[in-house]
Amino acid sequence: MKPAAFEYFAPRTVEQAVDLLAQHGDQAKVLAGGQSLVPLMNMRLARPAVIVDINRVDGLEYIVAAPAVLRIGALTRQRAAERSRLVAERCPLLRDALRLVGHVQIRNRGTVAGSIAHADPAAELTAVLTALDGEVVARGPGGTRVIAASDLFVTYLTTSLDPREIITEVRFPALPPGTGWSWMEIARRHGDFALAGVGVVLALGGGVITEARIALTGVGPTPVRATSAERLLTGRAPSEGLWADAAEAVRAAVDPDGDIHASAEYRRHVAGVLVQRALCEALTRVREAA
Amino acid sequence: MGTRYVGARIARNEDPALLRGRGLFVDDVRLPGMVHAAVLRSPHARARIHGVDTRRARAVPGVLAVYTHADLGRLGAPLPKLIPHPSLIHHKTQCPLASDAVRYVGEPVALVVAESRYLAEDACDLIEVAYEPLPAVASVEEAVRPGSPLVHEDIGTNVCARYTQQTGDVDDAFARAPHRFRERFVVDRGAACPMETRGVVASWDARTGLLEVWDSTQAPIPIRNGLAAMFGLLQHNVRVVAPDVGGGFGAKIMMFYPEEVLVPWAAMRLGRPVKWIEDRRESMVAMNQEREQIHDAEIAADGDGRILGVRTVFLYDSGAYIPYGLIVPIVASTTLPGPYRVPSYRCEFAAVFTNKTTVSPYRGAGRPHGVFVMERLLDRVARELGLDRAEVRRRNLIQPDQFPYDVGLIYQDNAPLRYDSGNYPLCLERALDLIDYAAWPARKQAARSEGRYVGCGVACYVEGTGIGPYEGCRITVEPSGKVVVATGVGTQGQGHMTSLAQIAADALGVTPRDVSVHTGDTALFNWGTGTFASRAATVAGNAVALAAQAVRERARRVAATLLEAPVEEIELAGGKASVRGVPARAVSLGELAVAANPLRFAMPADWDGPGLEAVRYFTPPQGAFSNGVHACIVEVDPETGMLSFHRYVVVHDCGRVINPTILEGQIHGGVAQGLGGAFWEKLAYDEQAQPLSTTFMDYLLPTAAEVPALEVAHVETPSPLNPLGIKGAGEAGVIPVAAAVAQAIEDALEPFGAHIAEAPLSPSRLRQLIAEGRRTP
Amino acid sequence: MKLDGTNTLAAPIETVWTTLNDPEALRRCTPGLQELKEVGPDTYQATLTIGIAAVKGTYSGTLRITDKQPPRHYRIALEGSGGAGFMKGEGSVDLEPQGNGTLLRWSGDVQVGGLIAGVGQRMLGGVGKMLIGQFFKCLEQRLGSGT
Amino acid sequence: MALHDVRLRINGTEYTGRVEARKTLADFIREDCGLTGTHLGCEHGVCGACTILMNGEAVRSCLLFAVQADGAELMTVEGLADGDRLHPIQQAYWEHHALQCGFCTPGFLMTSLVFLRDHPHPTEREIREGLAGNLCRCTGYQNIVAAVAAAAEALASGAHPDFFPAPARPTASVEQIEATEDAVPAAHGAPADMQGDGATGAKKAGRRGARGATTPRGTARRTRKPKG
Repeated sequence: MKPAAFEYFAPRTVEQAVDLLAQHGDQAKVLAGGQSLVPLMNMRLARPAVIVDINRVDGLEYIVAAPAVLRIGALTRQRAAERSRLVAERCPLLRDALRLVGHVQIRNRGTVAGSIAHADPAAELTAVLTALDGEVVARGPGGTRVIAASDLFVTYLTTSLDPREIITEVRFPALPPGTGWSWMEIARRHGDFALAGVGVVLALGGGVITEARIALTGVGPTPVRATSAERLLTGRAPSEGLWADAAEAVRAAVDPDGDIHASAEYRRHVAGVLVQRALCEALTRVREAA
Repeated sequence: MGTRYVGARIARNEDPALLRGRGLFVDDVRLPGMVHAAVLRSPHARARIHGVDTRRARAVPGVLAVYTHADLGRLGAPLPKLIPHPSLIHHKTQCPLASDAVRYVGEPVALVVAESRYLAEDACDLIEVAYEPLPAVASVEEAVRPGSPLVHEDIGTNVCARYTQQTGDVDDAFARAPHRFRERFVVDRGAACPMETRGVVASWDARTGLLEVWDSTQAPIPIRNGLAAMFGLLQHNVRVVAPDVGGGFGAKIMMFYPEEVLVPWAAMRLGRPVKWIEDRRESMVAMNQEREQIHDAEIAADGDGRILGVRTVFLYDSGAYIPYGLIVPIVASTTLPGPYRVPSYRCEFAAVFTNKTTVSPYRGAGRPHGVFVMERLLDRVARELGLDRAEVRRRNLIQPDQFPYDVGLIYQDNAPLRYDSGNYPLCLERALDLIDYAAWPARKQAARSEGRYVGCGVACYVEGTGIGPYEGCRITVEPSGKVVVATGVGTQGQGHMTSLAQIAADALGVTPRDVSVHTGDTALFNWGTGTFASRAATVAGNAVALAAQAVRERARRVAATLLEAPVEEIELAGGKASVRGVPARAVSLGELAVAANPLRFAMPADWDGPGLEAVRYFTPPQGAFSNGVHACIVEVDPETGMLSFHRYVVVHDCGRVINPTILEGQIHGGVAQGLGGAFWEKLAYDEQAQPLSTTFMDYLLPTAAEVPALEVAHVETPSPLNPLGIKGAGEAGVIPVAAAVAQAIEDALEPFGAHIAEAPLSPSRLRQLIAEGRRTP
Repeated sequence: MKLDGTNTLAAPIETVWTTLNDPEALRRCTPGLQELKEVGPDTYQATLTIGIAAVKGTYSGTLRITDKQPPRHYRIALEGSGGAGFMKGEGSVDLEPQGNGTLLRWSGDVQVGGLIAGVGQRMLGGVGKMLIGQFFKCLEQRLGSGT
Repeated sequence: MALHDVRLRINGTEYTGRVEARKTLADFIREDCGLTGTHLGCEHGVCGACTILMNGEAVRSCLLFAVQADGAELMTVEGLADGDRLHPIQQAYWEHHALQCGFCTPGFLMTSLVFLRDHPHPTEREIREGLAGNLCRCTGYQNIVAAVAAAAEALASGAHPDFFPAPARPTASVEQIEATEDAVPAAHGAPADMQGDGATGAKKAGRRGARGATTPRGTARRTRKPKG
């Protein structure tokens, strides 16, 4: 199980990286943490002719707390973000999801941006970005552009990034004080890809829900934003019954695939269960904050 | 002879090197000029081969050779039939490289040898094989259906053997029985997955005519003998070494895996040392698998839940070939009655070919199936008759005064199935106490009132261990006073370097640290069969005891002369021989070794050879039967089908215990594998027999986060069959796990009426069973 | 692996039928198609580069159209193999008029084998569906969508 | 394909080699540096047998290319013991029978090392989840968990900072951004117990490694750096 040969470049700047990608087009793959790409290469399922290793690019490893948003550089390791006090304070949903990404050895190497660019249908961080309406900053031959999460994920392992573009930064909107959140997922084993997972953000005012954000992973080709459930929740007073209705709305909205680990029906069912439980936990956090 | 080390918790002799990364596993063997092999394997479960074009592969710089079946000559013939059986009519084995057909995904088609493994894999990509894909047989039930595709066309059937064992008048018992319950049980495929995959390094010296092979095998001596025969070499000129072996669990004993022949052959052809290391993806299709059986089983019982009869008809999936014969289904058949009095019993099986990886024993080797069927049937009896599950077992257990107990069947060693010793009721009661079974109904209710679904499972088993034919060893005391023990068994982590040392140390009055145990090197000991069927410690252990006893007697005789005292007064202790009551009159074991090997002078008339050395063999009259009880408490989340284990208790009796720490380690590992087989590990194949779980992302070995804390207690009922009174324990841990877990889950889900008759389960499957239960709490 | 779906096309059944039998249309709409040679009546030699993201493979094989019942039905059989494994599929396409458009029902049974099957099972079904979906989406665009 | 120069330190000893870009770090360590204590169990990043420390953090060496480690400070199982003295974690593994076949053991030891550095007083649950990235097929984990718990005790009581390598330190780029006050370098977000004394830790790891290193049978050039 050894990778096929490839040409290797380790650019020092984003510009060099983008130039290399422009030269080699879809013959090239960007190597960041490599925790998803290298297994595919070892199995020879992926045989990129060119590897552009961005790990030596300067200035991409940072976590910056801007007023309403966390800006995370493309080379910031998942482990660093998981340990970051800024992330814990301003985006605890991201912190909680990070803890379930693979295992420590994976997170020590894997990057936040890389996980999002890889767009695995069962990944955690893609759903977090979707729940929060986050953005990625991409640099390409045409310059820099900002892509909203809702425009980013196209299908299995596929984003709207051009093969000649790289993500330089991921932006996670910070949770306003008093907001409740919850990340919940079901996996066969600790650290496995989720059979289904859900991120929830909840805000209350005057006894009713003023904001509800729900995004799911593992139940379709891309992370799924449960807008119907969000609409159903907004403006209503929290209750077990309401959570159950939200769960039903989610089950109606998702169209998961079955595989050897779980049937489609199972994924649809637990998606609802997780939403219910996540809403519950989020509400508790709202009340604790108050 | 006062025991000091046997029975003690001794830290292992083998550990310091392994802890420092100084072990020598096959992949660590590096020889001058060594080249690397890769195997091209069939992507088809069933196909005809119309040709193999290796030209482009051979053109790759750094590629030394690309071999196909055509290159093999007489070596291309089907590999040896390991264990024949009169009922095995079609004993099919595979060729080292496929000739005109492939019969499972992963079957070797070509061997590439190159300067690096990277290059060898590059070349594999360039080999063009003209396959004609054919419909494949993916399941045993499909295989026996009329008109099913045939795995081996020439025999006109997929059934290679039918075998029936019976005791008592079963049909009469069922005819008269007041209660009869029938069920279908399915146990699916699993893989042993030792953390070290298979591997072979071979080196041929044309001048000395010496073939050296490092092989990650459980049976180095039979491999040596087979290679000598195939290559027409003296056994003396073939050295097979099983160095540090990273786990085996049965899957590393096949005799022969194709690569065990191909790699030495290539080394001889090329005159360069060749290394082949199986990668994990290969391992998931090319290392033998096990477990797939489908039982149609029925139990007859009286009103008190006493067993009147049991009968089962089952299909055994042998995979594409059946080199290992009928061992697994015979073990399943003979393990089924377990610790219970079963007055009448019939077990009938058909061994069936499918287009899947070949099956040979994996830890448990059919025992988990037998126990799963029997324990599930007893649970059914309890449920239907409204009896307590433990009570039903209690009423049927063989009593301590009934040993030796003749089950009335023939075991895998062709000897009558006769339990030598045991105390089954004691083990059951111990387990029930440990799990606090008396308080269980109350605790179950308490949990239920909190809306939690918790269940308890209790399962019993008997494990046949320590079978023949024999093992032996040579013990030598060196002038340094160090003791060298050489034996023919292999070791894969079971701690033989320590447990065998403990046995020798007691006899020779030294410490286990003074005893250096050597296993798995045919240059160091010439005779033996291997490590399998929980036999190494029992059979080799007793050989060590006999040899140590002989060395001890010789040492005392030599000491008697040196110390001018009668032999009866010579004691061995602390590495010295001394005269009883006169510790000052002593001589060290090392000095005795020197004295026993003089350079001059005539030897006395009763001289029986130089040095302090003895070779002894031990052959057991039959297998020794261990037994035990597992009990667990499991919580099920009925909404998600996820499990959490609250407790897992094992009470185990394998006779006299050599080293409790090592024994417990064996049990822990077995239980973890059992839990995998109960809930996580499933080798999935699609309807065309394509394997779907060929990575550790899809084949789910439990991690430390899944496996619960395990509590182990021992009962010691010595075996009358050997001097040490010991029995085997290697497989015990895995055997009843699926049965105990199924029972606990069914207990937890009782309000839903979910019924469990299969292993492994999964969260998704549990949700389905809850739905099928069609009850709402 | 069983897959099926329906598409509504804004063209009369005859037009849809001719498009479905037009090599040019197949050439344009088959995802990743590198080459399509007609080697006999209703028999094509095809080379496709398909896959997702880094997991792309080139497969070459044959595509056969059988059981033609113009303008309502045909069966399609394809067989291909490449480095990452092989695929073998059989499917049927059924057309029926719907208003002034056409309802297209497709169903197929695809077997995927080799490396890709053993390693990629988690996404295989979904991706297969997706690729076939792309094919008919493309037809919709050529013929104008019925919705 | 072009060859690339790789120069790195393992257990305090410098190794240099020329490799194809596709050569994994695990193969470089085993074949070129001759340090065969690092094992390959799956080569797709699940089993953890190849776990080593790269710049003080546990990584899977089968998921890195050797070229990526150019200039890095690595630690492998061979660097754990101090001459004849086993590391307290190795000692605990021995005393608690935390290994059977020993194949997965090096990976578990390296994972345990950073785990205990980052969690000096772990609960059983924390230990089990902290080790979940390593697979063992022999022990059922029971005695590994016990050994790690015992090692935690031993290390806590003895308080041996030099038994731990330094954790990854913020890179220059991070430090630059540190200057702007709303920016905080990643590693600084970690709670106090996740920090380590970088400088001394690194030196000590180096010294210990250099003493503990076995003679490599590898092809890579090996030059002992003067201690500093």
